[in-house]
Amino acid sequence: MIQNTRGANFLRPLINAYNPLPIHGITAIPGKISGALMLVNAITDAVPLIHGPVGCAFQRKINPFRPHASFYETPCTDMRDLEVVYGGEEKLRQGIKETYEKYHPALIVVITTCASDLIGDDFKSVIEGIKGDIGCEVIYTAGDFVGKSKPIGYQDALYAITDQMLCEGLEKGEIVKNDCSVNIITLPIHNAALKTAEMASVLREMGIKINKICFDHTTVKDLYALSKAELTITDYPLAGIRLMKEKAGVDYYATVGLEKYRERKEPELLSPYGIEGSARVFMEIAKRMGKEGEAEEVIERRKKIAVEKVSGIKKDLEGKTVAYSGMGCLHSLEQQMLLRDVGINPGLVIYKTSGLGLLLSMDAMEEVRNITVEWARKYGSEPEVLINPTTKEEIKAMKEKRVDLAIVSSLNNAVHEYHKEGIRTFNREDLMLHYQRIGFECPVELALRLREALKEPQKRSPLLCMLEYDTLRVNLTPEWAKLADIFMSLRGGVVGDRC
Amino acid sequence: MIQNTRGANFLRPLINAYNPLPIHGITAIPGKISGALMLVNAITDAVPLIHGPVGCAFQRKINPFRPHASFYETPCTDMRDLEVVYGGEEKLRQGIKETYEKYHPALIVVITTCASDLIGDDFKSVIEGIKGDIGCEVIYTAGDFVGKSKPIGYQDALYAITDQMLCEGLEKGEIVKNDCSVNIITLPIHNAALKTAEMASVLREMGIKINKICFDHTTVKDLYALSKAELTITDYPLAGIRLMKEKAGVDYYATVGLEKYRERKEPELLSPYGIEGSARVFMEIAKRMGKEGEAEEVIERRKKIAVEKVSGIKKDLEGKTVAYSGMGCLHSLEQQMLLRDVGINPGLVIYKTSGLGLLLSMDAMEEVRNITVEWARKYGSEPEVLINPTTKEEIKAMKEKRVDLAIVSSLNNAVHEYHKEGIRTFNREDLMLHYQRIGFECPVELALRLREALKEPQKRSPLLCMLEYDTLRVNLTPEWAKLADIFMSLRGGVVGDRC
Amino acid sequence: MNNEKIKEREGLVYDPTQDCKLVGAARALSGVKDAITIVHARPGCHCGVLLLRALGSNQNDIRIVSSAFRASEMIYGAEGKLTDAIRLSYKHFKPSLIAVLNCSAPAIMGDDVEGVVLAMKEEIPAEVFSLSTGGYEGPAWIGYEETLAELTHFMVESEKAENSVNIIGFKQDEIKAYSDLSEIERMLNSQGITVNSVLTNSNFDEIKKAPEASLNIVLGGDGLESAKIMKERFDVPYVVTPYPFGLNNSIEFLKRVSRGLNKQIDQEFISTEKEAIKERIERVFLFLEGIYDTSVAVVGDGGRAFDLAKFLSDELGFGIKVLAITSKNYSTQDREKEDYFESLLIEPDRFEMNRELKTKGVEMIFGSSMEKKLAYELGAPLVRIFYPVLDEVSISDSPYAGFKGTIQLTENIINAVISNYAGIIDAD
Amino acid sequence: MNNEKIKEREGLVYDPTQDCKLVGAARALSGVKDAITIVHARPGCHCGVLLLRALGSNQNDIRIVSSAFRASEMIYGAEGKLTDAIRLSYKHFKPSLIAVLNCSAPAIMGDDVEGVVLAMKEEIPAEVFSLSTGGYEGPAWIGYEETLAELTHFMVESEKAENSVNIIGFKQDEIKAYSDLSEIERMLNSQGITVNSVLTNSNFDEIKKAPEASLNIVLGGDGLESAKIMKERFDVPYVVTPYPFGLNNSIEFLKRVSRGLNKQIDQEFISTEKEAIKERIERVFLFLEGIYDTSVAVVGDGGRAFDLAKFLSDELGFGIKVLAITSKNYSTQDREKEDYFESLLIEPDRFEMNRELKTKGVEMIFGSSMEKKLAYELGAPLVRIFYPVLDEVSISDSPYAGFKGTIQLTENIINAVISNYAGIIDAD
Repeated sequence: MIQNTRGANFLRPLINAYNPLPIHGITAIPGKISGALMLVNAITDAVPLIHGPVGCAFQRKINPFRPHASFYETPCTDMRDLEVVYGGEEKLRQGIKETYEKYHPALIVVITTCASDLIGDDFKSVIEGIKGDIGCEVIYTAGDFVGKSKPIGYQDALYAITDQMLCEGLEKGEIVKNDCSVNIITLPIHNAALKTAEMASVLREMGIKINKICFDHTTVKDLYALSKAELTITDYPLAGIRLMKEKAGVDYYATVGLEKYRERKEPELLSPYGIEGSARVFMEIAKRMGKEGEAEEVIERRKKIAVEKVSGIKKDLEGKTVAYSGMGCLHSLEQQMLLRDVGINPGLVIYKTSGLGLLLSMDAMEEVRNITVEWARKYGSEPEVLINPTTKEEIKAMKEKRVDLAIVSSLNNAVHEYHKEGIRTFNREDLMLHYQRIGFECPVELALRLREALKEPQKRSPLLCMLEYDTLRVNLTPEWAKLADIFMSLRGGVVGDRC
Repeated sequence: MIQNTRGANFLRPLINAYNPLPIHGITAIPGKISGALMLVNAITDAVPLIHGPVGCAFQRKINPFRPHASFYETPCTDMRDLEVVYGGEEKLRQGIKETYEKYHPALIVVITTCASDLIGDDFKSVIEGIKGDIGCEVIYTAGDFVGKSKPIGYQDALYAITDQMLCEGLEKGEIVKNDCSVNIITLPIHNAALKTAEMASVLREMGIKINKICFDHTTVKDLYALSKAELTITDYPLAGIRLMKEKAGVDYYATVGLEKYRERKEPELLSPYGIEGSARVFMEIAKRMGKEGEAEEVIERRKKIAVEKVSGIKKDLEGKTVAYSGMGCLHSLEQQMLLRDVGINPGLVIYKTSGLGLLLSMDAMEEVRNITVEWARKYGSEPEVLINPTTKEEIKAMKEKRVDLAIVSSLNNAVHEYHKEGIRTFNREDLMLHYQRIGFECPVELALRLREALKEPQKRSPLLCMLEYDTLRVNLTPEWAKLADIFMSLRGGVVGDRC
Repeated sequence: MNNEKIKEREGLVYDPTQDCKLVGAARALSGVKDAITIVHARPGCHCGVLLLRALGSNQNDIRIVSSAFRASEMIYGAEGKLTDAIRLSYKHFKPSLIAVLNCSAPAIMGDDVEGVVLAMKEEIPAEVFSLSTGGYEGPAWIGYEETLAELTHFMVESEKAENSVNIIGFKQDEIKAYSDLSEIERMLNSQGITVNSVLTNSNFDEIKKAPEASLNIVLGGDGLESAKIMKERFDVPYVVTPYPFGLNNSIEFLKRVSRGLNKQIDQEFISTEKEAIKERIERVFLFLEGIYDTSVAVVGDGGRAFDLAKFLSDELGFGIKVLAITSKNYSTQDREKEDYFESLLIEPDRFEMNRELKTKGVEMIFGSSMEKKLAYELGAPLVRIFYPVLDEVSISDSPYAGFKGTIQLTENIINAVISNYAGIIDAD
Repeated sequence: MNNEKIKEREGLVYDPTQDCKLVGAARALSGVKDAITIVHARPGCHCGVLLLRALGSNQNDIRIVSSAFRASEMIYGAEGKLTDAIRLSYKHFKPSLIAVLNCSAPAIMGDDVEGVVLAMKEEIPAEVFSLSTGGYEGPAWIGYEETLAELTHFMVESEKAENSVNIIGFKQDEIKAYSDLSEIERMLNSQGITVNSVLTNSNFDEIKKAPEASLNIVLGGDGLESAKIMKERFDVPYVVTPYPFGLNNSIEFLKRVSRGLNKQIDQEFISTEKEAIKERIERVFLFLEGIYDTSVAVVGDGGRAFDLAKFLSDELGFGIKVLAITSKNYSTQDREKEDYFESLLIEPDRFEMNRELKTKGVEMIFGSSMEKKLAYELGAPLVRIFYPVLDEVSISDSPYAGFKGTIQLTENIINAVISNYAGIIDAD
């Protein structure tokens, strides 16, 4: 029933194919070069120049954030023994010049490496020295601007852009503001254009202009124009965005109010999704822009349409018993969308702390758990809660509760085992990756997809059930579980890069 | 050295992959439906409606003229026993209506089949009856308008368009002429747009407007506009084009002067290619359009550039001994381009009458042969001529003559056997299919390609040499040779569809 | 499966997903290795069948001859041409069997094909028969069934060999035909079962001796008619088996055959094969987890498509949004009530089918070459499984059927997703 | 081949077509089936190697561990982390060998890796060694050669077994690695030759016993260094063979091995295989005729790409417009004078290589996943043959090497041409 746009149907399975890869803080951490390349790659007329040995350029072609979309252009300075001993500044200087002559970009982003960092090359002075001689902007990212903020290279590169390019111009006081306009900035892995279309449309209807959406075919010219906006809307207040406020006076609004939540402990602040969450977010943006009046009408009208649509679908979901897994991650959807908007009836909530452990402390997890149960109660359900059950225990509980649909994650739950036992599932991971976004249309789509999932034919004997899996991390084979254990031990509990 | 346009590199191997298929008068003849579909398919907003049983629609999806490019839309009236007994007119009437409602085309071309022809359905009256009720043009093609002109369905469908659509409008005297303009019409299999680009540019420079080029993203509207031109340029005077002269006063000019040749026996008339051939053709067109004055300068200038370019390349070809196979077919290139323009030195000319036999009578073949030898003498060579040699004999002769390059056809000569013996080849078939066209650029390209062929690495042991081939038809295995023999015997020497 | 999910063709105009009787008959005959097929028709029919064969199967084993008559002969009859065609076919090929397929034009013209056949039987030392294959007389699968039924007329009663089977419904012009047959034979041999003759992939003589088998295996229900006749006339029982796509269908195939022969199944062989499959899918388990739940359409003939869809749903965890049966067989109606698909189209019009696929959000298509444009428009990979495949060849030992086929299918499906240019387009 | 056709890199800036030492070493080690590789480096290096392995080969056999040190440890040294990594690796995997790859950061920092290794050797009952694999220390192929050379240190002198060979230069993370090895073994077995150990696709113990073989086969020249050491130290002679792509290379492979063993070659086996190839290509001979003379580029490592290019030119009749050797080996220089290619690039910069391919009118690319974008821009099919292949998997028995591989390659190449969407785009 859900129509896809022409010619894009391959993308979901393609992205999904690489999704189970257990890296990103489970068995490995992508280095800073990858993060920086992700950003450079999202700027259509920028070229990276990796200041380091060939490996730092060749291996980094594989994009750990989107392994299906490699970085095909990764020129480097081909650092050798000689430079390690005598320094690589001259090679970098020559390299920048040559890069400009070869690629004719509007921006060269020099990405430094362990090797160039350790030998102490002075990137800044090399760049300042050569900038005037070539016809494009040059900046550098060394991974040390933003501390531990993840994904480190991305954060750092964005900071470098703000710091070395945008703020440069600002000092000259040349900004002509684009009145009553906002930027929308999200990670390039989040399909910016697709996922912000409704937000942009709502804001426009309120009389708020969209200055720039990043990153979506973004050019260097677009980057310069970022400082013309009054406000930047972003999911998380990245260091570069904070700097933009500081230096260029472009304030920001974070849709996921982690900072405020830490003060006020109101769980709603963590969820900008669903009908109410979106309404709150849109209204807060409107207030910041002085458009409350216009906003009220727009939000009410759009809300009404969404509520009507959802209630049309709700009928088919009534009386169905649902199990869901606690999200742990901040993209949490259950409270706003599943319970309030779609009105599902959770009979069972499952927590897997092995996954959560990566992301939140035990305290924070307990907090999230309490929130979850509280919410369910508020909407009239009294779900059983399972903490770290084995797959067998999950299935037993689901069968006892006569669960019609298990809303779980293909990365944390052994969905093929459920299927073998005749339990239908809805993959939270898929929703999060491809569809979840702020706006009123998303809950409608969720309701539709849930209804479809209830009707889906059973999958009886998945080949994947032939394999052995780790009992705790049910998506990992014993081999990978060992790698994960070793990694965890060595890192002593890292904060993952996924969220 | 030769640059291809971006994104089109797959096309040559793809088209070539299907080229050795020995149909088209060798073991089979494509029926009229295929020819008609080829034309309908070339009109972007037209839809065919096959009036016949499912097989006439399903099998015809395979395009015998371009097997790599199927006809994906072939709706039919699904004729059954009932219609064979009681007639299919009502079903056709309903079918036309439904086709319009489903596809919303600008034109429906009803293609009749053996079954509907034999049961005597009155297509004409059905169409006239329903035309007013639907919002598009409807015509029919029954294969009986144009006699035996090949490819029959194509000829017939073009005739039907002229007769039933164009001339309809004409009677109302509504044509506003596009002054001093021409149409260029070639078969859709000949890559019209690609191959007529230079011609169009030369004519424009002479002050002659291009009214329409067919078929190249041609719409029904474009078809109506055909009658606005003063002259139609075409390779062969198709029946539909002759009709356009008769009824709409759009005269035509055939670049391959077969009619004139039959009168005057001047071999040049058969070759519109090469520098002189193209110059003659352009001048003749200019005369017809009253643009001789402008033409002279344009032609001279363009000729000069071409001659200069070719002579730059000629140096590398000098002193090289070449063998070539007699063309037989009317696309003949040796006289104009190989001898005169590029100045190659033929040591050996090979004739394969098994291939020629399909196309020309024995007399005509002898004629062609004489022309060939005469031409070679004229340009200072005294080639040995081999008639129907075995591959062994060919190779022996080539080695004796120390042939540097054999310009032969991959369809008539066992090129892989030559390669095994260390003889380099240039594939005439490839030139004809992909590059040969009227204009001054083609001889330059030919010279470049010949020079490249001389430098090409040797191919030492083609897997194809493992197979058995017929001794006469060296491109056919014994199995196919038998099919060809049977077909020839039954048809008693057909005229092929290739030319 | 409730009936609202089954959709039949709506309109009169039919952009067909199936072919006519002629092609069904010609396909069956092409598997009689020493037979010549004469297409008695105007050029188009012959050209179509020849193209299907030359592009879709062994390019050096065509054996299709046209009677090649001209328009002028449509008035006075083309019997003379047919006579010549039979004579010439015999002269050049020395076949054991010459089959004349009498198409629309001569059928309507009223050519006395039977008369020609009778006369020629006298003249040449080969069997000759004719079949009525006018395009308006029915679809391809009927032509196929009738041809196999016709072949039973040449069969001779004989002693039964123990644990010997015939395979019926095998089509040697399917994309993986040869390797599928090898794998099926390997599976049967593992159970101590030998293959007697294959309808059709045998010499005419072998087909005549088909009644020596103690069981007929009807693959996916294709050729059921001939199995019934052989049961009646030669007392050869039959089992209808799934086409063995995937692990479960392969096991089910062996089970039904064993049951039909009253044999114990060799479980050890199955365990070994399962272990082999496990070992291979382990190597790609992350990708397999990743593509789980892909929304797909299966567009193919009834003798194959149900079984493939079942494999995709049950074993790979795909969502079968649309199952389109382009061509029925006598088992199709029974299978309509199965439940691993969301929507079932029976012999759909291509226009309607395309619309259905487009609205269902299909991300991958399992079909024939005829679905290529649709796949392109949807931006969905096309895995070519069903006849006709005209733009892919298979000459290696890489079956889709059986235990080995499970591995090969899985590999091809993963590759269809991950090895296209989509990532680049996305990154742009 | 005149030298004007060989092009070396022009500029300083290098968009590399080859990887660094670390990856060469890790690749060699991944074929020691019971070894653990520890990447002693900052997270990026480990993540890169892990991704290459997880996307490019057996997804359930990774065995790569990071020492996972933090930025803060770059100041005080990461020896403690390395010690922990070795301990944990032993605890979880119980490997026979732990190899520490010491990368750029700790190398520049001056970590005492040797000291850690010595201490750990005392502590755990497995072999431990370290290799210097700083990215600036050299390219991947040097890392590969050094690792194989290092492995020879563990080998033990022993009696030679007759007609027993080692295979050197086999890389089990190439796209068709497992089926290629099966085919190579089948070919050797046909001549009465058995495979002793494979460098690298053997247990550590088997590698130790490598000197039992009476001949080393150096595939495509990869691992030549270790073969030379083994000749010197264990008196095992060696032959450098082509990587057996195609019929001629397969025969040449067998010839050289036989000669190396002073054996007569079994011609009957070769005749049978030739006949099998002939029978298969007959089925697609029209397509083979059609794609003859396609203009292609071959972009791959020196140990494979020369031999593939030779097959494509000599046997399929393709025009090798560009042969780009992305990574050399010790045999590369000798092969530069061969003559089946029009232009030869040695370890080119990707930017310059792309430009070269674009001007040469290349219609098909034989390369790695890294050529995907270029292929897309050219509108040319990409056949993935060379490492790394990250967007195609192979779990079926379908080698590219050997006699069977000749058939499989031919099939894949024909399909690369005919089964893309080009026809539709053309028809538009």
